[in-house]
Parts: sequence; structure tokens; C-alpha cells
Amino acid sequence: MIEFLVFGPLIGSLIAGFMHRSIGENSATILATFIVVLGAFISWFVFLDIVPVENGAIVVFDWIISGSLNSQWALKVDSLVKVMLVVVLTVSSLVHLYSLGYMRNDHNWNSGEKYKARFFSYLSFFTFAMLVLVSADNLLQLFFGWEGVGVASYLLIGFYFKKPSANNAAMKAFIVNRVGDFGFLIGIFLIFLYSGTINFFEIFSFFSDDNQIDLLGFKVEEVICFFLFIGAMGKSAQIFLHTWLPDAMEGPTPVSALIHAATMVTAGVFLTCRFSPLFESAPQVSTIVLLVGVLTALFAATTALVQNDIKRIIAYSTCSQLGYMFAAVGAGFYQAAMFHLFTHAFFKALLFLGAGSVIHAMHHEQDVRRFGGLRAKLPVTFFAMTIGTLAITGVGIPLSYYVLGFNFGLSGFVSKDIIIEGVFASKNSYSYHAFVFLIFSALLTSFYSWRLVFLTFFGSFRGKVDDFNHCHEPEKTMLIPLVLLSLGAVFFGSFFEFDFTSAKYQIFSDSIFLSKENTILKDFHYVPVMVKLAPFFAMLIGLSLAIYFYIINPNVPRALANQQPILYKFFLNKWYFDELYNIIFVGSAKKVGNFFWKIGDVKVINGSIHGIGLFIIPYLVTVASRLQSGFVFHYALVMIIGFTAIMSFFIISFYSL
Amino acid sequence: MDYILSLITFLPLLGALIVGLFVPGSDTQSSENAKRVSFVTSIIVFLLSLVMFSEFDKNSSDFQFVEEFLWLGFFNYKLGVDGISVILILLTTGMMPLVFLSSWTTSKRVKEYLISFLILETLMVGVFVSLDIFLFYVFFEAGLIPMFLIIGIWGGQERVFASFKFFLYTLLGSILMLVAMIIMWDLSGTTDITKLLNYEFESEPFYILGVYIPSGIQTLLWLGFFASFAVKLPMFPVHTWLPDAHVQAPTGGSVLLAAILLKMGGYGFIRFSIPMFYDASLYFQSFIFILSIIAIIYTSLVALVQTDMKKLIAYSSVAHMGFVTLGLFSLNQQGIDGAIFQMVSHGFISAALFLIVGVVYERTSTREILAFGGLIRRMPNYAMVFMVLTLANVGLPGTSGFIGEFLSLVGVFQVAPLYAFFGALGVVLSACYGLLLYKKVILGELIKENLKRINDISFREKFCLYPLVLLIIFFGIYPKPIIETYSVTVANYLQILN
Amino acid sequence: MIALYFFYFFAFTAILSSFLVIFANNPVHSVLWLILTFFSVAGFFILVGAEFLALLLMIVYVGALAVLFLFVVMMLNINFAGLRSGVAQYLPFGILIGLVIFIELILAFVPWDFKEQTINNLSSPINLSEANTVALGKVVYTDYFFLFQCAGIILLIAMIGSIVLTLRSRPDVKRQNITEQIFRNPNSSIEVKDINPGEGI
Amino acid sequence: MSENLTHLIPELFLVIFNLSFLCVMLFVKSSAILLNCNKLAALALIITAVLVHFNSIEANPIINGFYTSNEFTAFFKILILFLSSVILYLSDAYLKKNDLLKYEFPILINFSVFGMLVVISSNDLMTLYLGIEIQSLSLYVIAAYRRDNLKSTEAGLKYFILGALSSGLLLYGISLVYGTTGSTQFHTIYSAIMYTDRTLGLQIGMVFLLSAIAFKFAAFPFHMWTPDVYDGSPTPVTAFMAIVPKLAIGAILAKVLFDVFGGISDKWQLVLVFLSGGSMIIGSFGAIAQSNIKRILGYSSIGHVGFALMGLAAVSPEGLSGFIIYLFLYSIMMLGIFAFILNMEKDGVLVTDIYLLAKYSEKNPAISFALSLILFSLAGIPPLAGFICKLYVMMAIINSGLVYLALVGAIVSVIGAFYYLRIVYIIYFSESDDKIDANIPVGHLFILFLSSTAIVVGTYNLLGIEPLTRAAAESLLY
Amino acid sequence: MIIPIEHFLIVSASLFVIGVFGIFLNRKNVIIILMSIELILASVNINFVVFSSYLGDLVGQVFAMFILTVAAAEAAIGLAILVCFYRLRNSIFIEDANTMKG
Repeated sequence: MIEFLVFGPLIGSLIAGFMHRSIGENSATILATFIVVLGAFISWFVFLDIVPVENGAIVVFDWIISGSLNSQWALKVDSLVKVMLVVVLTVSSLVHLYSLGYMRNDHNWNSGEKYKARFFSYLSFFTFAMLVLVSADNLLQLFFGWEGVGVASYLLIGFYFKKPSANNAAMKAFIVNRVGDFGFLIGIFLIFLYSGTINFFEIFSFFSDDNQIDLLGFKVEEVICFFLFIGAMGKSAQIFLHTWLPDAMEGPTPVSALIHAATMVTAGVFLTCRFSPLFESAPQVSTIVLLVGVLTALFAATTALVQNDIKRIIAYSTCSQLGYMFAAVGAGFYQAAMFHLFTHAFFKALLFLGAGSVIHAMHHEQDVRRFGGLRAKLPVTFFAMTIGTLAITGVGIPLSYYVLGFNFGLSGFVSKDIIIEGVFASKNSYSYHAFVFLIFSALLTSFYSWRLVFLTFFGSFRGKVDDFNHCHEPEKTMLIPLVLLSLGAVFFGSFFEFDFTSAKYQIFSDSIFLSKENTILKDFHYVPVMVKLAPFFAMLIGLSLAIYFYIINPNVPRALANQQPILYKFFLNKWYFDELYNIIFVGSAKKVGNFFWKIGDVKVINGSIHGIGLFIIPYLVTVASRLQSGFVFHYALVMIIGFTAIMSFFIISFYSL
Repeated sequence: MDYILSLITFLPLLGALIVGLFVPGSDTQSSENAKRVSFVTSIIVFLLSLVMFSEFDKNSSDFQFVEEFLWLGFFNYKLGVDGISVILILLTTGMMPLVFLSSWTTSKRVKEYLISFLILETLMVGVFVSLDIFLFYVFFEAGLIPMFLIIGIWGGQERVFASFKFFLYTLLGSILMLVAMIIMWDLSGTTDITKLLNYEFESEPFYILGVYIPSGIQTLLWLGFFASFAVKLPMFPVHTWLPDAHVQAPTGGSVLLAAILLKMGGYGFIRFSIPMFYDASLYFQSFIFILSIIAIIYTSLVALVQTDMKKLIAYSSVAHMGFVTLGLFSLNQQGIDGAIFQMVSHGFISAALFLIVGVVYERTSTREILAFGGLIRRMPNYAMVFMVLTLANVGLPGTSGFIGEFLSLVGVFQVAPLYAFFGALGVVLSACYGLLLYKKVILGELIKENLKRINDISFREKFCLYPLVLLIIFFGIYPKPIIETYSVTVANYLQILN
Repeated sequence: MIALYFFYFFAFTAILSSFLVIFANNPVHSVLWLILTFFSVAGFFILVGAEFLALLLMIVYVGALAVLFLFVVMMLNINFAGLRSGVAQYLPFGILIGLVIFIELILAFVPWDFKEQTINNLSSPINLSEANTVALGKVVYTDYFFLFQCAGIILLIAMIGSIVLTLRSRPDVKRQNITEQIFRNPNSSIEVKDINPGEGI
Repeated sequence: MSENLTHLIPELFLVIFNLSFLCVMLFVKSSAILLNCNKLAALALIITAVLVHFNSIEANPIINGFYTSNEFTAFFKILILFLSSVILYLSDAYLKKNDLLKYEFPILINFSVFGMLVVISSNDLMTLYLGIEIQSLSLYVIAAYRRDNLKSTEAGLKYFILGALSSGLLLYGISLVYGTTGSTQFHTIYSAIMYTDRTLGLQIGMVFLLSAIAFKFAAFPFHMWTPDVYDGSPTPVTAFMAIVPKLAIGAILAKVLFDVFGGISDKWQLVLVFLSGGSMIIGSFGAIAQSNIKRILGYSSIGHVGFALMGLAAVSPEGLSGFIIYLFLYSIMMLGIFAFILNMEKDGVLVTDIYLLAKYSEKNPAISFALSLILFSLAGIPPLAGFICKLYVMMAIINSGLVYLALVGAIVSVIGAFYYLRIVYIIYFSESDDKIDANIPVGHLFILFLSSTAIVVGTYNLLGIEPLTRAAAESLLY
Repeated sequence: MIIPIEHFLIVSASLFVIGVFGIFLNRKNVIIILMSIELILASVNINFVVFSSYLGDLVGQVFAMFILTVAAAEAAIGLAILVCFYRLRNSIFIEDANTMKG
């Protein structure tokens, strides 16, 4: 069962990739889609325990066995995996479906060029890699999936390989991820060094004994978690390693939905949750995680305020939401993180696919300033986007928990509020600050999300008239996913809250470890009412601001931008991270490389060796041939000198004895 | 079965003789025939080595298929293989048919070309099968001659300089090794590797001309061997011959240089330096680590700014061989396992990369990165192969490139975490130059006029490249066949040494 | 005692004249100084009782060799006035080397000690009752016959060598071939031509 | 006495042949015979070799202690006789082309060979001196044999002056040895050294003696004549000088060191280390700047002498046998090279510039291949014979604890490899259009290929000479 | 013997050194060099004869005799080469014998 779930997409990928020539592009793509859709259904059955699957690991075959290092290809099954299976396969299948329509006529390709099968192959491959990642039972396999999704992401971002920007973005994504992977690798090494194993089960049982091993003045768990978190930061685009995510929007929109919103970017969150036993005993790193999460949430939200590319706005929004998840992890509230991951997957995929639908309709125009009034032309899309926006901004009935026993509202409302509450409730010394920032971010989230909706669907059209006239709803294969995702975005929050976060019945008891001191599962319910209300009000403030700025008085944003040019520029240029990195890393790497090459290799090494070869030896050669002057008396002199030298040696040694 | 090693070693020589003496004429037809003869020879050799491999007992750490003849008295003709060498022999014999296939279009002095390669095969296999230090040296050093000629005759513009550089660098290194070998013989009274492996060289420190020599004679011998293997491998800072040699060598030459000749250095370390001079190896561990780290980071950065495809790959080879030395001198199971795996895997990857460069060089006569761009439009299969190879070169899990690097780093991490930390930086840097190359060559719009008519890889080229690609992926996912071949041997070494 | 005086006399002459051999400007003078050196050396030989060798030295060196030198010097007809004189710039260095050799030789010679056992090694001890020439003759033609022959070969080689190097057959020089002259006959030497008057040949 | 003479049969045959040949040739007018005088003389040499082979081996000195005839001398004599006959044969074409073919040439060569036979067999410093003079005087003459050529004459002049100086040194040394030990016979001196060990006179005498022999052997710092004389002499003479006297002098050097001064090996070992190291260095550095193949080979021979001397410096039976093997293989390789050089022509004129070999490989791949093999072998690249003999001497020297000399040799051989490679480079890679035309006679080709085959086959069993060299070495070491 | 042997040896050493001087110090003509060689041989002869006499052994004198012979032969050949050289170069200056060098 699980084997099919994991390897099915691989087969689909291979079929789409290699057999499209023999069975035709369309059938290949449909076959690949079919496999994933089938997988999605099965995953739901598994998740909802309709089809019972035993927890444990299914060993496929040996991978690397070297001395004590022993890793197999194995599929682990537990609640974390089940959740991830559902998320990945559902979103993936919908995206596959959506892409059938979206990729049909892509203007980036000339007629006759085959690209669809390749696209589906990549998508399926990504799905496979993601599934391997989540179902890994050892670090190495996880790393395989980790890198596999990276490659898939690279391939898909660079799918429009004619566009230099796409190629650059792909490369950037891969390389920045590699930086994270570097940290991850170090983490793996550390774990292996201390525990002597890379198998999760054995690792956790090793570290469950309170060994108190010291490394560089820290507990070893701290150090390990720090490096693992660096890995997670890379993959999940946390601040400092986030720069690739906005650029990744160069890929086709379905890709953004699948990879850069719903699944891959959450791998970091998954990883930290998987390693909850270690993070639980690493309080200092948890604080770092919390702060990084909060900072990312804030940073991304501020940047999203002023972006004009519809996908970039959503991308920053993703980034920001990931920040929330890490904040939850930092607060020790892994369940909430997983919950938000779960709900976010649906509403963010929804937003992206909606955006894709808009872009599709607008002939690949992505600038929100050129949209407007599309409500009438794209009713379904508008509906879906609005649902998504409602979900992400957290619309729901506050305090319904006290009444109903669960939070009633759209999925984002439930999961985000829980995080905010959890952060407030956590025992971390920074929890209060974190809470304030998260609320502020929620406000901004609301603002920019609505800004997007208003600019796109309200007001009057600002682009070319032709485009507006030709604009129409996409075909059914694209609309069905929107509808399905909308359902998820609306209902999953309230529906699954109990399963994910209930102190007693939460499904993660077999996979997420909470230390005895960590009582957050209970605590978060008992926060002040104001705290529970705060996100809701923040949402309302953001919404009203957005209404004022973009519907009532559309001139305000420009005026504000002119009034605060520095801040505006700062946000618009994404806090200047790219520029900074360009200077520090890209530029200097080239300079250093050139220096090493031109100076190090050519001048110093070759220079010194050639110096011997081309200067000292020739000099000696010249001396030798100078000696050979052609004059007999010189020759005789040399002979006599040599002879005298030998004789003197004998005389001296004789008399010195 | 008794003489199978000699057979494998000298069959190519026979092939060379046949090509030289019994393929008459110098017209196209005869060179075709010569190519066929060489190709068939190499295939037969490969099959023979597969037979040998199938008979090889992986659970034994002893030398197998040993054959010994009296030669010059003080050193004898003794052959044998253990887990480490058998895998390298397979790599060598397996690579040769590809080399011949890849040079099928050579038209300049075809027969000499083929003969050089066949002789080179004999010598390369000889290096891995010799169980006598002098015999080893003979094979090791003699390989210089054909390679010198290959670079010098069939090379590019600067071939003369490159061939001389290659020759003299390696000669200088190995002649010091010869001196060390003679001293070993002098001290132990034997040249038999099996006996030397069990001979303990003095490691009492002493003074030479007032200079303190820790670990005594072992240190000196170790340095002698190091001189040779470091140049061959190559390690920083004696790596500069490699880019020149690679750039100038014809494709087949580059392939062999990268796939096999470089491995001789690593093989030498594991065969001689580590087991025979264990104390000195321990003493020099950090030294090697530092050099390897420099090699990894330094050459990666240098690779980043290269403008010539082959040079870039050559520098990347240096960086990857840095992992080999790191792993070897971690002196533990994972490290050495990883290093050997890395050698094999780098054999596949770099060979395939040079073949890849050869493909476009054959079509456009240039290797300038800037001369390309957008090749994917005309050459999708090429692009795919190139992608896999780039990723393998980058060390992506699931390709063989990952396993070697990972295991090496794991090994090093256990003894020197800091070095492993810096070594792991290579993972990031390799991604930079690898993808940059791919982007510039393959991706983008196809603008260059001369590329608009370029053809995708032919059937022959596919036949060269696909097996390598498949092997790279296969061993990335299932490396066990390789690792288990030598792990018993390595474990045995380590057990004896510790 | 008188022997000692003679020794000093010969020594002085030998050293002085040998100096002049190499420093004389005119090669002819050099040869003459060389002859004087040989005379002095012959004096030494007589002092130590090797009369035959002393005479041999006179005859061979002075009689043959020195004359040969003179002959060549004259034959080559060198313009001695134009002889670039002058010693090397490295004269001081050369002298230094010479002095070093000289001093070292003296250090090696003084004191010269014959070991007692040496006497057992002698292969042909001098019988004082025999004249020097007789004694030499006795060994040279018996014990040393092989070397004697070798010496002969050396002289032969010198002869062949000198001829090979210096003998020039000159095709432009007219030579008389008597046999040819004698065997001439009219048939081969005389041709009768019939010439019409006024036409010439 | 008659018993003694039987030991001299080969030498007597050679001398008698020479004398009668001289007399007969004076009167022979037949051009057929004149044109084949070289071959006749070569034949005589081969007959002599056969006679040497069948001559009896005598452990003790003969002819009143002046002479020896044992495995050592037999080995060298046969080798020398064969090599010189081959060189006589090879020089035929050259001499004819340059109108130098006169019967004096083979006679001088044969006398020189006779001198070498005497040198090798000598057991007395007097015999040694006379033998050396016989061979040297002949060589002086044939070095200047092209008397219409300035270079040849100059070579003869230089060789003569320096050679005479060296015989002065030799004699001075002999006189000192005689003065200390009271004898000139090897075995007497050998035993006398036991009690005159610390005598400075003896040591200085030894230094004089070794210097003089080193001169003939072309070892640093007495090598100065070599490049010039090799360059200037007619090529066949160069070939002869580069090969044959090396063997004879090598033999007598070994003999003097072990048979005469065997008791003070600690003293002369240092001298040899000096000579060997210096020669190797000079040999490799000097050759780099040259483009004249004869000069290159001159320097190369200096370098090889250095390597060979390493074997002697080891002062061990292995070293001695390595020395002999080295000389043997060196002469084989040189023979092959000269078989080629003797035919380097451009527009009918003999040339020696290596740059004229450009692209020779395209014209004549087989010859180029053979030539390159020899060059690689000279450079000491395994598995060729040149490597094996280097290995021998290096093993011997390291065995004796003189690792530093081996290191010098190792590094120098890399530098030396450069100039051999350069020739290979010109043959194979060079693009220049300046080419030689080579019409190599079949006999020369045969010798070239024989030589290159020998250095390949030689790696297997050293052409079977190893037992011979060991026997020779043992007979020398008593 | 009334004269100490060292006296003779010193004279012989002086002649030897002067002979060597003659070879490498003078730049005049080759004939001088040939004569220098004769000087060296003379010094050697002194040594031999003196040793012979002081040892009471004839061998030294026989040797000296052979040396005389060889000296004559050497001089002959030397002069012959010199004559050849002179014919081609029209000079017997040592400095003129330098067509080959390097």
C-alpha cells in the first residue's frame, strides 16, 4: 500500500518522462495524473483509518552499509507520515489535474515543442521525492528525499529554460537550498558521531537517555538541532535563506502551488517536528527557531505589502506563514505547526492555483497593477481566491471554542490562531514579544491578502482592453481543483482541529515527542481572551485598511509610498537581501575564485614551479654551458680545480685526524 | 583461472600488437578495422574481468588469483587482487570500450592512437594487479609514456606544454617514490606487497642533520610515496598539471586520465601509505586533511570562474579527489569505504563528463563555455544526460557521487569534525559551478548561429553515455555491490592496523 | 756533500728553466729552455744512479723530441711578433690553485716514509754489482717483454697517426712514374693526324 | 713462457692481424678490398672475440703478474670486441659518403681496441698505463680523422691536450703509489695497502689515479672535453668513443678500485660519490640547452656515467654488478641511437640538429617508435631496460646507506628526462617543415631495431647477462 | 743517500705544478702546452727514478723508460694534430680553438 503511494509517482514520472514518445504525450500525462490521483484517494483512506496500516517501517532494500553506518531504503509509517501523505498526494493530484489544463497551451513554447510530458514527469518525480522524504525512516533517506525535492524544484523552476530569469532562479533555489543542506549534513554527521546511527528510532532512543554530552560548551542536542534547523531554514525559506523562494515563482504556477506553497517548503517544518525529541531537549535552539520564525513572518509580511507580482505576493505570504509554523515549533507546539502546515497546504495551493487561473486568463500577465475588475469575468476564480484569502487572513468566529468546543472558522483561522495562542502560552522567555510580532504580521497578512484580491478583482481593469475582452474562465480540469481546494480551505480547520491538537486524543502521540515540562497542548487553551481575540481584530484592521486603500481611496498607496520613500524602497527591495548576498557571496566568490586561479594557481603555484622550471634550471643550464666555454685552458682549469678539491679533502681529513 | 590476471593485463598488449602488425594499410578501411580490433579486444578484456569478478570471493580479505614468477631475483612478477583492486580493475576494463567508442571519429594517426590506448590499458590494469612494489612502479610509471604521447600527438593547441608538464610532474613525484621503495626493500628484504603489508617499519623518531623526524623512517618513506601519489591524485598544490593536461588531451585521453589515472594515486595511498606506514599516516593526518580541504574549497572556487568546459571539470575533479584523500586518511571504515567508492564513482562521473564535453567539441571544435547556450533545444537527450551528470557531480543523493562524498565526510567527521565541516562546504560550491556550467551551456535561448544545426547525440554516443548514466544512478541507489566488494578488505586492514 | 750542491744546482736550473719554458715569449726560446730543463733532470738521474735513463733522456728528448718541436715551430712559420701575449685574467686565482696543489703535494711528501715491509714487494731489486744499463736490459727483454712490445705498438700508432693526419697527396704536383715511362709505346702515345694545308688542327 | 703466450692468443691475433693488414693494404690497389677494409677489420674483431671466448680462464695473474684473464676480463673483452665490430660496420656508410674510407681507420680502431683489451686485462699499473695510452693515442688520431674539417681537428686537439694532462696525472699517481708500496702490481699493492693504509702519499696517489681514470670515463669534473669532442669528431668516431672506451675504462676503474685500492674503499667511496653526483647533475643540466644530438649524447653520457658510478660508490658486489649491467645496457642503447644518427641526412649532408627530426614519426613510424623507445629507456622510464639498470644501481647505493646520492639521482633524472622527451617531442609533435631525409641502410635498421628490442626484452632477464655480471663481479672481488 | 728523498719530490712537485700552470694559465700557443706536458712527464720521471733508486728497485726505471717512449709518441701525435689545425685555422692560438662550446 505505502509502497504504491511512494513509488507510484516514480513510475508515473518515468512513464511521462521516457514513454511519452511511444504512448503519446496526452496519454502519458493522464497516466501520470491518474496514478497520483489514485494515490491521493488511498492516502485519505489511510489517513482516516478506513484502510488500517500498521505503524512501523517497511524495508525495501539495503542502501549504504559501511561498518556501523547502516541505512536502508525503508518506508516508515506513523501519524506524521500519514498527515504528510495526505497533504502531498492531495495537493499533488489536484495540481496534476490542474496542470492538464494549465499547461495545454503554454505561450513559452513554440508549436511542435513537446514539454507537457516533461512537466508531468517532473511533477511526479517531485511527488515521489517528497514522499520519500516524509516516509524516511533514517536520516540518509530523508536527505535523499530532501535533495530530491530540491532537484525537482530546480527542474521545475527552470522549466522555462529559455528565460534566463527562470534559469537563474532555479540555480539560486538549488544553491541556497544547498547551504541549508550543508547544515543538515553537519547535523547528520553529528548525530552519527554521537549516537552511532542514523536510524530515527535508534537516534531518539539514544538521545532519550539524558546523556549530557557537551560539545563546544553546549549540550550536543543543541548543536545538532541548530544544524538541522539550518537545513530546515533553507528548505522552508526562513529569513536569511529565503531569497530563493520569491524568485522561484519563475516556474509555472502549478509548480508554485505544489512545491513552493504546499509541500516542499514545509519539509523543514516536517523535519523539526520529526526531530521533536531532540528539539525538546534543546531549549536554546528552540528559542532561535521561535525568533527566526517570527522574524520571517514579519519580514515576509512587510515585503508582501508592496510587491506587485501576484505570485510574489503569495510567495511572500507563504514565507510568512512558514514563519508562523516555525514559531510554533519554537514554542514547542509541534502539533500546531503540523496543523498549520496541513491547512496552509490547502488554502495556499488554492491561492496559487487561483492566481494561476488569473494569469492564465490574462495571458501570463502577472502584475497586479494591470489587473482589476476581473470579478465578473472570472467568477469561479474570484470565489476561490476569496475563500483562500478568507482562510489565510483567518476569518472565523472568535471564541467559538468556548461555545462549540472547537474553533469555528475557515481553516487558516483555526490553525493560525492556535499558533498565536500557543506562542503566547509557551514558557519561552520571548513568547510575549513573539506574540506581538505575530499579531502584527497577522494584520499585515490581512492587508496584503486583501490588497491582492481588491487589485485583481475589484475596481476597473487597468491593462490592455483586448486582454480583458478575451479573458475567460479556464477549463474544467482547472476549476475542479479550485473547488476542491476551496472545500478544504473552508472546512479542514474546524474539522481536524481536534485530531491535531487535542491534548488527549491528538494523533501525533506516536511521532511527536513532548517533554514532561512541555504542557503547551493544555496551556494554549488557557490564554487571556484578549489574546484569543487579537488575531481576529488584527485581521479586521488589515481588511479595513485594505478596503480604504484600494477600494475607497486608491490614491492613498501611492501617496504613502511617496511620503515614506525609504521604507517603501526597503520593503519593495525585500530588505535588500538579494543585493547584500550578491555583494557578499556571489561577487566575492567570483573574485576569490579569480584570485585563486589567476594569482594562486597561475602565479604562485605555476609561477614557483615554472620559476624552478623556467628560471632556476635554465640559469643552471646557462651556467653549465658558460663553463663549457670552448677554451682548452678553461677545461683544464676545471679539471685541476676539481682534482684539487678532492685532494684538499684528503689532505684536510688526514691532518684533522 | 590461474592466469586470469595476466591474461587480463596483457591481452590489450596483444591487441596492440595485432593492430600494429596485422592490420595493414593506412587507409580508412584499415583504420576502421583497427578500431574494431581494439574495441573487441577491450570488450573481451572487460568480459574476462567480469568473469574474474564473479569468481572473486568478497568475504575474504586475502589476495586472490595470485600468480608469481621469478623475474629478476630481487623482484618478482607477482599478481593478485583484493577487494580494493578488483573494483578498480573492473572500472578500468569497463571504461576502455567506451573510450574506443568515443574516439571512433578520430582520423589522425588512428593506429598509433589505438595502440597507445591499448598499451595504456595494460599498464593501468597492471598497476592494480601488481603485488610487487617494483612491478607496481614499472606499471605506474610506464603509463606516462602512452599518456605523454596521447596528449602530445592528439591534443589541442597547447599540447606540448601540457604533455611535458604532465610527464615531468608525475615523473618527479614517482621517482621519489622509487627511492622510498628501494629503501623499503633494503629495510625489509622483500618487495612482495603481501609481505610488506605485514612488515612493521620502524617508527622511532630520529634526527637527520639536526632535523627532528617524527615517526622516523616511516615518515620519510611516507613522504616519498606521498610525493608520487599527491601529484597523481592530484592534491593541492601540485594539481596544476591536471587542468592543462585535461584541456589539451583528446577526449579519450581525458576520460582515462580522469577515470583511471587519477585513481592510481588514491589506490597507492590505500595500498601503501596507509597500511605500511600507519604511524606516519596518523602523524600526517591533519596535514592531508588541510590539503584536502584547501583542494576542495580552493579548486571549487577556481572552477567557478573557468571559461573552458574541460578546465572546469578538471578543477572539479581536483575538488572531488579531495574527498578521496579526506576519506582515506580518516582511517576508519566509513572514510575509507567512502573514499574508494568516491574513486569509482568519480571514475564514472568524470569520464562521462569528459565524454559529454567531447560530444560538443566534436561538433563545434570549441570548449569555451560562452560559445554555447540553449543546447537543450537541439539536443534534449544530451541535455538530459548532462543534467544527470551535473547532479551526480554535485553529489546529489541517489547518484553515486553522493555516497562517496557522504561516507568520506562521515569518516572524517568522526576524527576531525572541523575538517569535515569545511569539507562539506564543497557540497555547496560544487552546486555552484556545476549548475552554472549547465545553465550556460544547455539552458537559455539558442542564439548562436552555428549551434542551430547541431545534432543530438548519436547512437554511438548514447552507447557510451547511457551505461555510465545508468551505473551512476544504479550505484547511487544500490551501492552495495561495490561497497561489499572491498569492505571486508578494508575492515581487515583496519583491524590489523589498530 | 758535493752531491747536495749538485742537487741544488740542478734543482734551481730545472725550476727556473721550466718557468721560462712557459713564460718565454718566443716558442723557440721555450724549446731551448725545455732542453735545459731536461738537462737538469738528467742531472738528477745521474745523482741517483740511473745513468742509462739520464743518457736516454738526453738522446730521446734533446736529440729527437726537442728537435721535433723546433722543427714544427719553424715549419709553421708563425709571426711571433704578433703573438698575443698575456696570461689569463684569472692569473691570481690560477696561481692560488697552483700554490694549493704545490703545498698539498709537499704536505703529502714530507716526511716520506717507506714502510719496512715495502722491501718485500720489490719485483726486481737492484743488484748493485751490475751496471745500470745491463740490469735494465736484463729485465726489459725478459720480464717486461710484453710491455716492451706494447711500447713498440704505441710508437707504431704514433707513426700511423702522424701520417694519417699530415700526409697530403697533392694531385697538382707532378710526379715521375718510372714504370709508366718505361712501358710507354708509340701506339699508345703517338697519334698521327692528317692535316690539310692551311686548315690547322 | 709459452704457457703464458697461450693466454695472449686473442691479443696476439689482433695485433698480428693489424700489422699484416697494414702491410698488405699498403700494396693493395683493388678498390673492392679497400672498400671492404672496415668489414675485414670487423671480422678480425669478431674472430678475436671468439678466441677470447675459448681462451682459458686463469684465476691468478699471468705473464709475470702483468696480466689477468678471468671472467671479468672475458666478459668485457667480448663485449668490447663485438660492439666495436658493429661500430666498424656501421661507420662504413658514413666514411664512404665523406670520402674518408681509408684502411688506416679500421687499423687505428683495432689498435685502440687492442689497447682496451690490454687495459682490461692489466694487472700492473704499467700495463694499465701502456694500455690506456694505446687506446687513447688511437682515439686522438681518429678524433681528428677528418683533417679537412676544423671541428674534427679541434676536437682532436682538445682531446689530446686534456688527455695528455690526464695521463700526466695518471703517471704522477702511479709514481706515488709505487713510491709508497714499492710495486706496481695490483695484487702486491692490494696487500701492501694493509700496512700503508694511513700513508698520505698513497691516498694522494689514489686521488691522482682516480682523477685520470675519471677523465677517460668522462666523469665530472673531468668531463669537460666530452661534449666538444663528441661534437667535433666524425660521427662513427663519436659512436665508438661513446660506447667502447666507456666499457674498457669502466672495467679498469672497477678493477683499480676493488683490486688495487680495495683496502681503502672508505676513502675512495667519497671520491666516487662526488664524481657520481656531479656527473649526474652536469649531464642533465648541460644537455638541456643543446640542439645538436651529438652534444646531447655527450652530456647524456656524462649523466649515465654518473649513474653507473653510483653502482661503484655502493662498494658492494650488488653495486659492482649493477655497474656492469649499467654499462652494458648503456652501450646497447647508445648503439641503437648511433645506428640512427649515422644516417641523419638532409639534402645529402649529414646533420646533427635535432629540430630536423620534426614530424619524423609521420614519415617513418617504425623507426620513430624504436628510437623513442631507446630515448625513453635512456631517460630511465620503466619498464625499459634503462630503468632496470638505474634501479640496480639505486638499490645498491641505498643498500649502502647513501640515500642522498640516490635522491640526487632521482631528481636529476627528472630533469634529464626533459631533454630525451624533447627529442621525442620533436619526432612526434613538432609541426615544423624542416625535415631530414633518411635512407637508412638495412643493416643499420637491423641494429637499431635489435637495440630497441633488446631494451624491451632486456627487462625480462637483462638479456641473460646477469649471471655473467655476477660472475664477473665475483672474480673481481676475489 | 745523502740527499733526502723529499728534496727530489719537492722539485718534481714544482715541475709538475709549473707544467700544470703551463696548460691552464697561458693563452699563447699550443706548442707551449705540448711542452708543458713534457714538463709534467719529466717530473713524473724524476719521481719514478728517485723512488726506484731509493727503494732499490729497477721497476721505476723501466717505467720511466716506457714513459719516455710514450712521451715521444704523444709529442708526435700532438704535433701532427697541431699541424692539421694550423693548416685549417692558420693559427695555433689556443683561443682560436673554440668553434665548439656551450
